[in-house]
Amino acid sequence: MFEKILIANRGEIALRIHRACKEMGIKTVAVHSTADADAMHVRLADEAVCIGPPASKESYLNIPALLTAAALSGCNAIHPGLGFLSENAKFAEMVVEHGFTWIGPKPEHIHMMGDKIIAKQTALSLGIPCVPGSDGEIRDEDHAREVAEQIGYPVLLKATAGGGGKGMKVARNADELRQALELGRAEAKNAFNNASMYMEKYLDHPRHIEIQILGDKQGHVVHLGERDCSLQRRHQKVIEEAPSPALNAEARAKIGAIAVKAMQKLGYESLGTIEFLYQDGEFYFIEMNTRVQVEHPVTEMITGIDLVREQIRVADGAPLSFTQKDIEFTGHSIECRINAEDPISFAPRPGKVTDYHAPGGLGVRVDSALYSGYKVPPNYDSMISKLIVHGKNRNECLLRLRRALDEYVIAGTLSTNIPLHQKLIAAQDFIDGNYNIHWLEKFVAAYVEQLAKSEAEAAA
Amino acid sequence: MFEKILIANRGEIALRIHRACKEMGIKTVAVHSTADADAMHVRLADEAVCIGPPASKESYLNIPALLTAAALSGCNAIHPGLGFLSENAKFAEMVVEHGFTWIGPKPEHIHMMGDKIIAKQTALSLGIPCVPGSDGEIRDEDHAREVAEQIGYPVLLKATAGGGGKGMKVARNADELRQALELGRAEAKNAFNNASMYMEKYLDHPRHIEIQILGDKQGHVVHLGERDCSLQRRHQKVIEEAPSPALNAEARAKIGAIAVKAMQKLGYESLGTIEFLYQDGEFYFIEMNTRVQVEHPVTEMITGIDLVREQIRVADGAPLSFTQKDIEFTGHSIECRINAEDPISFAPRPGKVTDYHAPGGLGVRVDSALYSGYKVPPNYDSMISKLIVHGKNRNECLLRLRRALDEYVIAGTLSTNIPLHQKLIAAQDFIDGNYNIHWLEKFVAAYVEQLAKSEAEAAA
Amino acid sequence: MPATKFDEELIHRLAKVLQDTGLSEIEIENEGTRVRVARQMQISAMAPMPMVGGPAVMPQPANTAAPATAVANAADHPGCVKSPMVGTAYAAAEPGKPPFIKVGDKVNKGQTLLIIEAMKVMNPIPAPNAGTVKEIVFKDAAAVEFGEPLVVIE
Amino acid sequence: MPATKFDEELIHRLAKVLQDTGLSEIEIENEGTRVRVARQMQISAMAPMPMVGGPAVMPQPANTAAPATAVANAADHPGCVKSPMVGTAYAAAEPGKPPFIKVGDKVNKGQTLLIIEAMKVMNPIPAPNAGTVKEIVFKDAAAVEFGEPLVVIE
Repeated sequence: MFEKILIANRGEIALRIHRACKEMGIKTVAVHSTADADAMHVRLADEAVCIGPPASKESYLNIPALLTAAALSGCNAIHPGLGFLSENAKFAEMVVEHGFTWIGPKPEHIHMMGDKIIAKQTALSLGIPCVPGSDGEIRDEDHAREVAEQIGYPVLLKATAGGGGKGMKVARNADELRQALELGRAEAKNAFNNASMYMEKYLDHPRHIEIQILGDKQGHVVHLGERDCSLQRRHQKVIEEAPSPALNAEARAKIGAIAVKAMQKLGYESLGTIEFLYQDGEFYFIEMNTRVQVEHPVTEMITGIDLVREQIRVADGAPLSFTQKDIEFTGHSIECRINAEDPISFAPRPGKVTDYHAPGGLGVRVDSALYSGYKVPPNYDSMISKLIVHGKNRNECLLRLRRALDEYVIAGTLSTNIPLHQKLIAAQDFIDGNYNIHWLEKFVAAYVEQLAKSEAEAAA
Repeated sequence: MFEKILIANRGEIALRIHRACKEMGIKTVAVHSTADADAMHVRLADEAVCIGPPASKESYLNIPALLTAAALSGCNAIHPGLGFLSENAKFAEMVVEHGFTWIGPKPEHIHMMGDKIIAKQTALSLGIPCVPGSDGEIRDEDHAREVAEQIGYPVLLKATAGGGGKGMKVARNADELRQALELGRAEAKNAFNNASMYMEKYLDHPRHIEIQILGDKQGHVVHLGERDCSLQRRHQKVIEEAPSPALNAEARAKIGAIAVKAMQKLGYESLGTIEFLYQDGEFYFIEMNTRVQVEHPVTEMITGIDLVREQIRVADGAPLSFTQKDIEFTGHSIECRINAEDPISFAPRPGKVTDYHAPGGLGVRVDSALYSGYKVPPNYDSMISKLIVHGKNRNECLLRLRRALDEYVIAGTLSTNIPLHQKLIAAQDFIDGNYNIHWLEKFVAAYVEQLAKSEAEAAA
Repeated sequence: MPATKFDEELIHRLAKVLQDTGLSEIEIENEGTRVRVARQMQISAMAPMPMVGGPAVMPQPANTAAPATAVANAADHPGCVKSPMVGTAYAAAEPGKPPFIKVGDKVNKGQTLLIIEAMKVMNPIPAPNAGTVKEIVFKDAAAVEFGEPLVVIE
Repeated sequence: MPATKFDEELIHRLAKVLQDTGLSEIEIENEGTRVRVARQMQISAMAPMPMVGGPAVMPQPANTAAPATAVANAADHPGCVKSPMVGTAYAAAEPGKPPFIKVGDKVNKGQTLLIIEAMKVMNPIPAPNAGTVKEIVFKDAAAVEFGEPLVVIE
């Protein structure tokens, strides 16, 4: 096994990786920018190297600095964590070229899944269900009608050159199709100087459900069930849970088997997550993440498997120590992402933590690099903690989560979204598990309005 | 279910009970002495009542103050926690007389198990295995010889009026018996002015193994497996684990069934723990604790069952929500009791916590009322935190425990036994699970000697 | 018990040295005599932790008889009589009867100021000293905690 | 009890030694006389948290080129040249060749002070200003972190 690993990341995920290493008897090297000299991962690591100034580009994204630090500290392997360089195929290649082990999948798989079009083609070829649509450009109205009838209404017309919602139109039935196509083309022409359109099935109330995959270098692949990450705001996940309130064991086993078969065919050999939209009992591939996810702890809580440990083991060439039938799902787990942000504007609100009290007790896990006296730097992501709770069932889990949020104190010159989480988990729809990817935006809009109103009243 | 519970305790166990209540939607009333006004259980409780000055006798042991506080705050029930009044049958009776529910067993069972002689007689009558011995006083040498041959050597001669080891003599064979009896009688005569002696089988390398019991008011009783609490110093448990490295599933099921049958016969209706010495495959009853134990979390970690929640439920008259066959044991758990004490003298060393960082991450639970800035009062027990770790197996658990202890920072004007725990869990005997109730005393003696020596060298 | 002698002058001098040098501890042993002086350093910045954050976080005394600030002021007064027990405070011997005291009354040492009921027992609370009732902090028939200010006598 | 004598001058001297050396405690015993002085280390507010407790707790910079105190002093100097990258510092262009600079040398702005190798690339580190080399902090062929003091020019 590796003797020493360089952790090419910061914050709670660097601490998470450090913990897995220490439990495996592996020494850790923390790298950090000058802004992170006091960070918990730096304090706890066996060694620490300052690699650059606060700007990520010159520190955590600085490939020569990372490789030099790894060489100088005598590391055997580099763990990229998530974000930063974790899905940079070129970095992965260079890590290997310089004689270190890359703790992640083959660079070719990172590259493949990093390109939306290649990823979808690959998914299709591997038998992973995708959103049905036109095999390319829509030629004319007749063609549009033909494809729409084939895939079923509602349909979504999208600009081939598009992005940011421009040139996107929904047609709920045949009557709406002509106008949608015309308006879409006009918008696309205006925005991109390219009127070409393609068509996909439109999902109006999907959930975001993702399947956790783990493969080794001997060709074994298992799935560790799903996570429901439908609670998103501006494409940022806010709360994740496992299992999904919307899946039963049969549906889980079915999509899991599809994912395992596909990954075996691909020869995928690390942690990975296949993200789907899920609506009316059907899964539709969105993308694949070729790294550990922020929300991996909910899977750990219900399976008892340390995913980061397994990721390190398989990177070292060890075969999986368990098979699919050894994996049991016990109870329910929910994760709240705690961000240092303004409760109304959601703008980052970093600052100094003067009083810190993390919740404890049965079924409560905190993955956070915070401590009393720590100054959250303004240079990086606003996520400062993950509160993960486990219960025998979803109801116990919810009650425990409420208790833990009520207990959590992060006081100082920063502000956090703990109050939003408290409101959110008290919402009837959330309690019922009755939500889709659009639910949180609406909830937040109402919450912010209410908050702004009461602040205005208080000020009046 | 109860609307409001008074928690008649302090420290981490008060916080533990508070957490269970909050997860059940029950309001909590904290009581506290003037020394505990800033304590975490007081901060977190829905209401708090100051019941007296620092001295326990006038606050946490002050029955009129507790009952008055419960009445004034409109509580439905009183949870006694552990220590203090938790095994005071008279208090339990008064609680009931004043119209509150007592969260514990029937007062008669508390009384019964609080008296060593009655407890043993009861255990025998219920079919619980006890240490074999003379049925009363040893009449003379011939009688001693007869009994010794019957129960087998080595035997222990004990003063009937005894205590504190006075008048206790071991005879390893027939040759030693006469002298042991004579010396014992002489010592007993001197110490207690009563030379009467009785005899028991002497266990020279037993483990301390206890069985967790839970009964309801409908006559259902289950056991939740064992805890191995053999690591003791001066009869204080230091580390506890579940399951015991010394028991297999068959032995567990056998002693569990005996305990369940006995408690059903007794009509026991709350949490309880039957403590045994265990040697050469045999169990010998020591005593029964009629309350929640400090070490209950290790059982919670391997069963996923919240024992305090269940204790409250059954006190309210709810039937057990599970049967024996629903209880599964998953993985391994170890608890370290963190005390504010001098590393050499073991004298309490309370003080102010200036820097506090509790370990987090997968499989780590901290039950503690500490926070950065908290001043540990000198008036009470020195235990300030419990670090509980869970792993898929004992080895993973040990590695995680090492990691968590290395991460735990409690700095300030106090000192803790964390360094002792770090040494202890690195000892080969502990790693091998190869220890009995005498092991820790020897280990600590060597540890203290080493420590004192290196301090002397450093000072020279 | 024989009076333990000690060199006060020495300690004063040592304390001054401690102060001047910024040391935290001095220990001297000489011919069987050992003297050690220490000074606790200010650790500052660790005032009572403001537990902002969660909603249930602020400790809420179950039974507050008067606004917190008034109570705090009264509690600091040297003539403040504090509750020796948890219970219910009564201003008069029986409902409808005149109260034991009112503000401005002169009271003698030992005179009953109020009654606190706990466990159905009526406990008269006596004036610890003679004086004038400056302030009555408790409310009639309201709950009081241990140590809660009741009456201020000057 | 005989008046305990103590050498005030000695304690002042010890205190100064303590101050100068950065020690926290000195104890002297001589012919039945023992003197021990101690100084509480800065716990001030929340500077680097004293992570006492675990063994693996103290952050250990992987590559420290010079003793921490010297480095800290150098780092505070306005004429300190700090490392712009992680790498290996070399005092000379090739092993065996004379070093680029030595203490007391006058250097021009832009003159190479040392070379830092990172990823097999030799990066000359130029003097930011003209001046005199007051101190050379880095060690030849040792690793340096980003921001680590290398040379002080006055």
